[in-house]
Amino acid sequence: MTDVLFVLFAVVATGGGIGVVTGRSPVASLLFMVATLASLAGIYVLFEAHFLAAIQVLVYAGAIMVLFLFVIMLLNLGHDYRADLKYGSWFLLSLVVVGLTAGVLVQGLMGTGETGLRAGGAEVAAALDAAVVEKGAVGVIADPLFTDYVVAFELMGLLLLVAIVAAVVLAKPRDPEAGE
Amino acid sequence: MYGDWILHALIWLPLAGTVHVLVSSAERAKNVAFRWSAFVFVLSLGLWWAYEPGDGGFALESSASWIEAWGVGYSLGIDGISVFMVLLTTFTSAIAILGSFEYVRTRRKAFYALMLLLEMGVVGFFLATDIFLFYVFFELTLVPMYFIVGIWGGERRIYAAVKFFLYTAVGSLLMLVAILYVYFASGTGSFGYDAFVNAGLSLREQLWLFAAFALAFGIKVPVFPLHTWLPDAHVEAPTPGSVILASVLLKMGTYGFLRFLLPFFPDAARHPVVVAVMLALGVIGIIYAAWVAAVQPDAKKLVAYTSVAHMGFVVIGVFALTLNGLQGGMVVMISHGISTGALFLLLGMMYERRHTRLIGDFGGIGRAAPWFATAFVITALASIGLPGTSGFVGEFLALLGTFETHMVVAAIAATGVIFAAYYMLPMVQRVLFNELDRPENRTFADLSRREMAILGPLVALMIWIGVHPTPFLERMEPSVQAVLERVEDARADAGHTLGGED
Amino acid sequence: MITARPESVLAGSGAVSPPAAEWEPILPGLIVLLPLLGFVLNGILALRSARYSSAALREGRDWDPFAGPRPPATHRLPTWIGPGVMALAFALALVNFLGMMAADPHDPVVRSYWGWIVTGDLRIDAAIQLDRLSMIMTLVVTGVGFLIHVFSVGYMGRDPGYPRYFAYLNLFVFFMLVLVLGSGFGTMFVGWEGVGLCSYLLIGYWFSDREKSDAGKKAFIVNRIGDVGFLLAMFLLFQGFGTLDFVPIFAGAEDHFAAGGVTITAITLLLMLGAAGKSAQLPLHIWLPDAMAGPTPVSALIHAATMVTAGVYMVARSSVLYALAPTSQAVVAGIGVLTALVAATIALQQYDIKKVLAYSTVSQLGFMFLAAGVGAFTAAIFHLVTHAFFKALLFLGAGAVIHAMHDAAHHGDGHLDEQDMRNMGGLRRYMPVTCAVMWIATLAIAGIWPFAGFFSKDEIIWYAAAWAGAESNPFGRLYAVYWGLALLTALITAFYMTRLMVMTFHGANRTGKTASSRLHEAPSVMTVPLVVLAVLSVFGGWINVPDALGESFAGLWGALPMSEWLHHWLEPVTHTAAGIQVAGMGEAAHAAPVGGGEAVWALVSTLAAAVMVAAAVRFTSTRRYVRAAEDPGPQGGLRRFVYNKWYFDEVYDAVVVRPVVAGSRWCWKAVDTVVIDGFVNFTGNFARLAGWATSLFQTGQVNMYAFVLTLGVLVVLGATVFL
Amino acid sequence: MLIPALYLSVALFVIGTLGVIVRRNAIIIFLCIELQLNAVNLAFVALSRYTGIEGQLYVFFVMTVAAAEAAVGLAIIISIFRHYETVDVDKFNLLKW
Amino acid sequence: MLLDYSSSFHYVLALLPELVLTIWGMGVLLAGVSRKQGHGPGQETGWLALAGLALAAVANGWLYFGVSEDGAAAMIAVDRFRLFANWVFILGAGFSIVISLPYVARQRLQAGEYYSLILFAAVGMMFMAAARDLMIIFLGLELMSIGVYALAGFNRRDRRSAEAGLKYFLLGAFASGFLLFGIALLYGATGGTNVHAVAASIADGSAAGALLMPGVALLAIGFAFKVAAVPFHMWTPDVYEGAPTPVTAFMAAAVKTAAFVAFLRVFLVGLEGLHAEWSTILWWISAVTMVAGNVVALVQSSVKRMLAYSSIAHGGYLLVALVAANDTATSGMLFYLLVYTIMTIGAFAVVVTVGNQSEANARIEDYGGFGWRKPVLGVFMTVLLLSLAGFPGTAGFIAKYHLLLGAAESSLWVLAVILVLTTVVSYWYYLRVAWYMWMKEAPEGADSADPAITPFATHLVLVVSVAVILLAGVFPGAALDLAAGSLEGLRGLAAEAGAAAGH
Repeated sequence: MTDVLFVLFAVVATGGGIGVVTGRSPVASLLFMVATLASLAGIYVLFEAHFLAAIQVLVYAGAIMVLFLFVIMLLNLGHDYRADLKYGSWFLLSLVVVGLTAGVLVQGLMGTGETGLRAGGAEVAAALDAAVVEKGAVGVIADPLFTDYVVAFELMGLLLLVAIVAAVVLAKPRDPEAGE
Repeated sequence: MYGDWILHALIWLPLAGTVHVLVSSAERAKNVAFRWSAFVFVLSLGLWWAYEPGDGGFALESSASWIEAWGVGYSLGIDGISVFMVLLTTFTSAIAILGSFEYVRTRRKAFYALMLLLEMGVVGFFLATDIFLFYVFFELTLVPMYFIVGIWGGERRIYAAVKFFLYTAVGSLLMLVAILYVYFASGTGSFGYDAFVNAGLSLREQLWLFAAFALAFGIKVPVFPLHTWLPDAHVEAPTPGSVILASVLLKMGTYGFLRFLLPFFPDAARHPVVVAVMLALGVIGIIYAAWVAAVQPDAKKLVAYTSVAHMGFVVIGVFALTLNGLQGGMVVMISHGISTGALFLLLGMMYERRHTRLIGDFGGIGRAAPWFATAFVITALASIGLPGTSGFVGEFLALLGTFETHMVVAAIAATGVIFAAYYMLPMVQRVLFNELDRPENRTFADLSRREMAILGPLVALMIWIGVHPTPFLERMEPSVQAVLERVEDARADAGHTLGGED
Repeated sequence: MITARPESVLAGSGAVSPPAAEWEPILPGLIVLLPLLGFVLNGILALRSARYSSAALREGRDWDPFAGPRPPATHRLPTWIGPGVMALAFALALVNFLGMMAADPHDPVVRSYWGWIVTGDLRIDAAIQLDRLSMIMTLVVTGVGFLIHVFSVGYMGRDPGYPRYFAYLNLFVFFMLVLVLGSGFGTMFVGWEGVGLCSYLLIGYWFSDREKSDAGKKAFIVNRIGDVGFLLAMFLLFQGFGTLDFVPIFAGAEDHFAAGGVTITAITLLLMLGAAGKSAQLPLHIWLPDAMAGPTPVSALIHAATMVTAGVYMVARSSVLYALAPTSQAVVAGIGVLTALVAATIALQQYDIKKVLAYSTVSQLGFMFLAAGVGAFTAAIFHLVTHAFFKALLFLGAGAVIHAMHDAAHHGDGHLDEQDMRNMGGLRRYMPVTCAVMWIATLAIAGIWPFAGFFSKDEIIWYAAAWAGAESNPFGRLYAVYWGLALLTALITAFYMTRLMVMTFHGANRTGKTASSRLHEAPSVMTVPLVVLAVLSVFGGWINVPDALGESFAGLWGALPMSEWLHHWLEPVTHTAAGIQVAGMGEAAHAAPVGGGEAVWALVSTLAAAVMVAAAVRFTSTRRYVRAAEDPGPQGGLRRFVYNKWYFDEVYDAVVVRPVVAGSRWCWKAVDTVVIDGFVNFTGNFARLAGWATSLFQTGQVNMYAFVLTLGVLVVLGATVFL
Repeated sequence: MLIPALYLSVALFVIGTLGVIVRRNAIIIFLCIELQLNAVNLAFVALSRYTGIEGQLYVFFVMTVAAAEAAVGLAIIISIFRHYETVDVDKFNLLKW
Repeated sequence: MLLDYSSSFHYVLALLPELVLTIWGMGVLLAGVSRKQGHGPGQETGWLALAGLALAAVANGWLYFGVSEDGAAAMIAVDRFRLFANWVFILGAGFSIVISLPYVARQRLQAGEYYSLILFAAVGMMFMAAARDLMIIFLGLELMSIGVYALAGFNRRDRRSAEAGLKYFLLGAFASGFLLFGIALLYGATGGTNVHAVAASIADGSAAGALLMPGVALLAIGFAFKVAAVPFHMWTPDVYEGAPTPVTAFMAAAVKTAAFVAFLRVFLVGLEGLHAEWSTILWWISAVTMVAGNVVALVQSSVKRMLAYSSIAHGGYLLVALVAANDTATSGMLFYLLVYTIMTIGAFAVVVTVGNQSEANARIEDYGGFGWRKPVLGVFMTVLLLSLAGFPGTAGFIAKYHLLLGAAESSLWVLAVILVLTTVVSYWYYLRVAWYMWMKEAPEGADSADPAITPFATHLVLVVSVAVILLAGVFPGAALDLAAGSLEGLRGLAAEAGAAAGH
């Protein structure tokens, strides 16, 4: 069952990815992207990462993609767009290079098999499941987030602050009065 | 009385002079600079007596730690080889500064500051007994020269300056890598001279390192075919720049041969192939440069090529690996410094008067300016090695020394004596002799008092060394002998292959 | 080849003779220094006067030092300084010579002043060596030199560069004395190159004339070719002996070198190269005729009497070395005789009076080398001395003629080559003294008994015959040819000299009407030296009348004094060489050739020479000469060939000069500019080209950048995964 | 399931890469970059089953970073759009060579 | 004192410089936005930011000299390596702010945001230097990057600035995807992201081979992008050229330093066991970077762009130290980064001044005769260029020499030769500026009367940087010792720390 679902989600995700790259309009690409994000959320569920799946849908597919859509609309690209995919030899060349890169990566990961991974994978998974049962899907993430990785957490806060400042500075219209 | 302080003073006083020049007015700059350089020269004269030949080792040595982490020391010392180079430097610097009073009329402060800076670098180079220190000074001389050529030079000054700079830099940077190799091979963690001498390198290592060092010094000398920067630099450089370049900077290369190349890599230095190559390059330099010089329409370029020929004599003298050859090389270095320096000064005077350097624009100057002509002829004769002038003693000894070990090479090189006449006399003729057919040459002013004061000591030195070179020879002999023994000792225990071959 | 010297030779030599009496030379260094002093003083005057003239030049006027009633001090003092120092030097030399004669020392006296080049095992002292040979040379140099200085006072008296002239001349004498008095090859070389320098300066004395300064340059460069030989010979000697001093080298030569060995042959041949350069022997003779561009007294002093004989002196000095190298001797003799013949033939067709004399000089020098080549070193020196007398006389006489012609030409109509004999003729009427003394010199050079040349030249030919006859001489037949050629040359000599005399002094005057009125005899300051030299040309030969002739008519049955005086005088110098030769070839080397008595030979040669003189008089005086301007020059292949000096200059130009110049240009334009600098610039340009090409990827397009980045990822990943 | 998830991750990653190379629209390029980040997230999630909870934690971080980047990136795009009235990156080539 | 994290206050202490700067940055931001725009040049905001940097420097100094940590496996390192790097960042940021003062005023940029972004970016750099955890490094890198993206596009009136911002952003985000993927793979392979844990895992062989090497490669690529190594450098020239010049200086100096510091810690501590594998790749990247950077710089006509390529080349030199991977090379890298920061910003200070606090006069022709018009500035620029070229007598030489020494110690002779030969190439373009300044005449139409106003602040930077460069060039001993001493704790404790992290 999970395997079937995985394959399904994988196909949708991949198709969505291809759709993002090849979509004629920005909006189309965006919608393909949403599809991918959603199917990834599904895969997260399959990996017992329920909280992440929820965040994925809420934050990613919800908030970030909407932001994209908002900008697309703001810049009036929803209709007034030109096909911008570079076909022709450039596309082929890129495809070859990217394909080779993928090939090399896959070749590198090929040896991974179950034995190629670190020992004790199963125990880790079991421990994870136990922790989820014990602390809940949120708690299991929250626990390290606010203990070991509290610095990272604070850093994220700062990151968002900087992003806001930057966005405000850059996106603010020019103010002729201030001599801009 | 003369302690090691003198060496420090010789390096740092020009720097003080630089500062003084920079803070004085443009009008006074030349006098300030000249006084400083003259003071340094007078001070350095004491070395003539202060240096006792003894066993040929370093005298007046002093050493202080500089960069402790790397074993770099601020070590100075002087021996029979460097004492003359230092004297030549301080002397020609003072002369060149005096000789630029008329030539340099713009941006005088900067010019004289750079001249003094250059003097500091060169003196430091000759006095350093720490390899790192030596390298720093070696490179340091490039910058002032670059600006002197580039700012006060002729039409193609920038091309010449950059060519000079890059050419030299290629060699010196590769040498830097070689220095590092020896540093690690020696295992002493020191950049001291002795550590490098006793690095215990295998023959194979020595050959590579020799190549790197020889390239750096060979460019500086310059050895054929690394010489093409020289004519350009000389032609474009202002007179004082040419003088310093010819008199002193070229000597840094041959001095490097004697001071570093031979003692560091004795096995390589006497390797037959190496010797053959170096001798061949020296001989080609002598004849080739003489030929090329002979057909130059530009007097300065002509003299520039003669430098290559002269330095060829030094090269064969050094790589003959005989006492006479090395001594001869040393004398040629000194003599070339004096006579070619004087030639450049004379050409500069010609240029100041006529604003041309083309030989064809002159003719019959001998009638218009007899003192000038006299000085010119004497200098030219010293340059082509007429007995009784400094040039002969050097070339004779170099050829003799070469002949002792390499007859054929010496025989071929000796034809350079003919070609010297072949390039020099036509120039003398076309400049000084022939008909005074151009009206502008009729008003060619004769030497002024200042110019006589410049040329007088030079001419006197040419003749002094030519007539009585013994005081020079006996002072340099022990040190030269020491270099030679170092090479020969290595021959004695050629079996050793210390050091990592990895 | 030579194992032991015959006792007979040893017995007579100084090797076992009791040590000669001590002899202290009187201020020998001063002999050398006096001319130097003269040079310095005259030099200062010259520079002072040149200041005036150049100042005048700048102001656009001519400065004539003789415009006023009295020339300025700069032009008066040299008259006294120049000849003055020479007179003092000559006097000092004479005093020393007489002292030497009285003491009759066997060994040379060496005076060392300071160590010149002292390093390692090399020691060259600034030292002079006084011995019998160098004293003879010193006398000739200072004596003839003094006379020529005096002559110059008249000849150059109105030249603006008068002080400079004397400065050079004094300097020349200084170097010449260093050359002859130097105690070793090193010191000799100083003089050797020094005289070359003075020759250069004096040939190009009128340096404003391009041809003249060209000639000086040519002389210097050709001389330098020889000097290289000298240098290399010195190096070989130093390698053999560890010294360059004469005394140890000549004492040790026999022990050091096997006779006929490669090294000694090389040394002597290289020395001969040097001598050929200096003494204008084939193939380096080409500079001497051009050297006539200098003032005529210079030609007399440098290019006839002294400097050009330095090569002969050097060979004679090195007699020991040459004796050890028979091959070299054969070469020396061959070069000598060939030079003599070639130069003599050329002299036959020249019209320039100085050119004739120049070729005559070359020819006579050839005779001297022939003498050295046949082991007759004494004869070489003998001929050197007599030649100095009569050739100096000839040149000075020619100078007097030119002097007169010069004045005439100034007043004549149109251009007049004052040295061309076709413009002369009949000058005997105007300058009888000159004519007379020149005839004496002509007879001397032609070898007419009892003039000086007869004895010296005869001795050379005689020795050549002796060597040709020596059975154990490996080159016997060759020497026979030499002998024949020498005889022929002697006859030609008589012919062309007579031709010169006839064309110049006899027949009709061709100078032109207005001009000829200005012809005049030279002033006494010029004629007196001529007369003195004429006397020497007559009697100079008597210092070495062969013993064999002493009893015959040629020696006036013993009336001529000093029988074989020179021979005996030089014996200590030459006996070692003689010993070696005798050991090698037997007494035959010095025996009478072809069995005949010397007296007969003398008679025959005198008669032959006299016949040639007569023939020449007959041929030339009957021929009608036209003035140079109207003369098309000689016709006919052989004549033209000879007239054009066997085309030596042209051949050298084509074979040596042009290729070297072309090679130089090629080196510059092709090798230096294109190959080496091309490579250098190419490196720089290539780097920039590479930079430009690389920067083409920098299109400014994000896609491109991302693509390149991905490409990099591919490469790095690939490298990691697969390597 | 880990291994297929990794392959899927690689696939999505290179698709994103391709998109960056072949699209001119800055927004879509950025979208492709987001796709890449999601590919990495997938890898993290998958690997977390074998290595521990940190993997999921990292996904959380990456999402935040993506959000921050989205804010800044879109602001930059807006900013440049004001100059060029387009988001075609090929038009932005004042700076080159 | 000893940080043993027994009290949570120790965490605060360990992050003291970062905290100071963060809080100060917010303060600067508030100060900036609370004042009305268009009123005054806003320089005091800049000075305020500088004060914060000074405070952070002091805090950093206290940590450097007065504090040590217990064990060395914590997520945030309190070792001298980090603290030395912090100083470099503070210096870089401080210098950049000083040369920004007149620029920001003249260009009427929003001072509060501008300076606070610099401070925040500096905080990000500090985290990169401090982090022993790959994730923290990533977050620090993003913090820095986002700040710098914004700074690059900060001048909204300038298309070029916007273009630079966009390119930097797109490519930076693209590259951080690779970095992140690398982290993920490494995480999968070793089970951890702490560099010591990674090292321990590699050392005891428990790391999964198949994931490991692609992870390392991608990680290397990610860092290579940030240090602008060829072929991941493509963004550099464009961004450097387009960004406001003080920002360019900041990027060239501090951003590069941060990337190198993190690069070094990850590869030399975490992946030390794989040195044999990755050194080959870095060897080639280093060689190609040195060659391409220098060669392309030859043909640039804009000084700013030339300096961009030169910074690429310098990145190549620094990579040599990474390949050499010995203590000499590592301390050499620290020293080099310090010197490089000073001289680069100094050079850009002159560029700003010549450009009259704008983006004008960036062509090399504009420098014609500049030296004679402004001799002091000309001499400063000459010294800085010589230092950049690595000429004896300047700190640049000592630094380059130090790298060579490190390379030689590891017998990287070919790389050393490439380094020196490309240095020769670099002479040409550095000297070209010098020759325009001193050997050419001013370009046509240039205002020769008073070409450039040099504000006091810029002078300050120049005097300080030139003085430091000359001093460190002649008497480098103290600085060298400092750099060498700063390695303490980087690797010396690595072994035991790895063991500690393993449990």
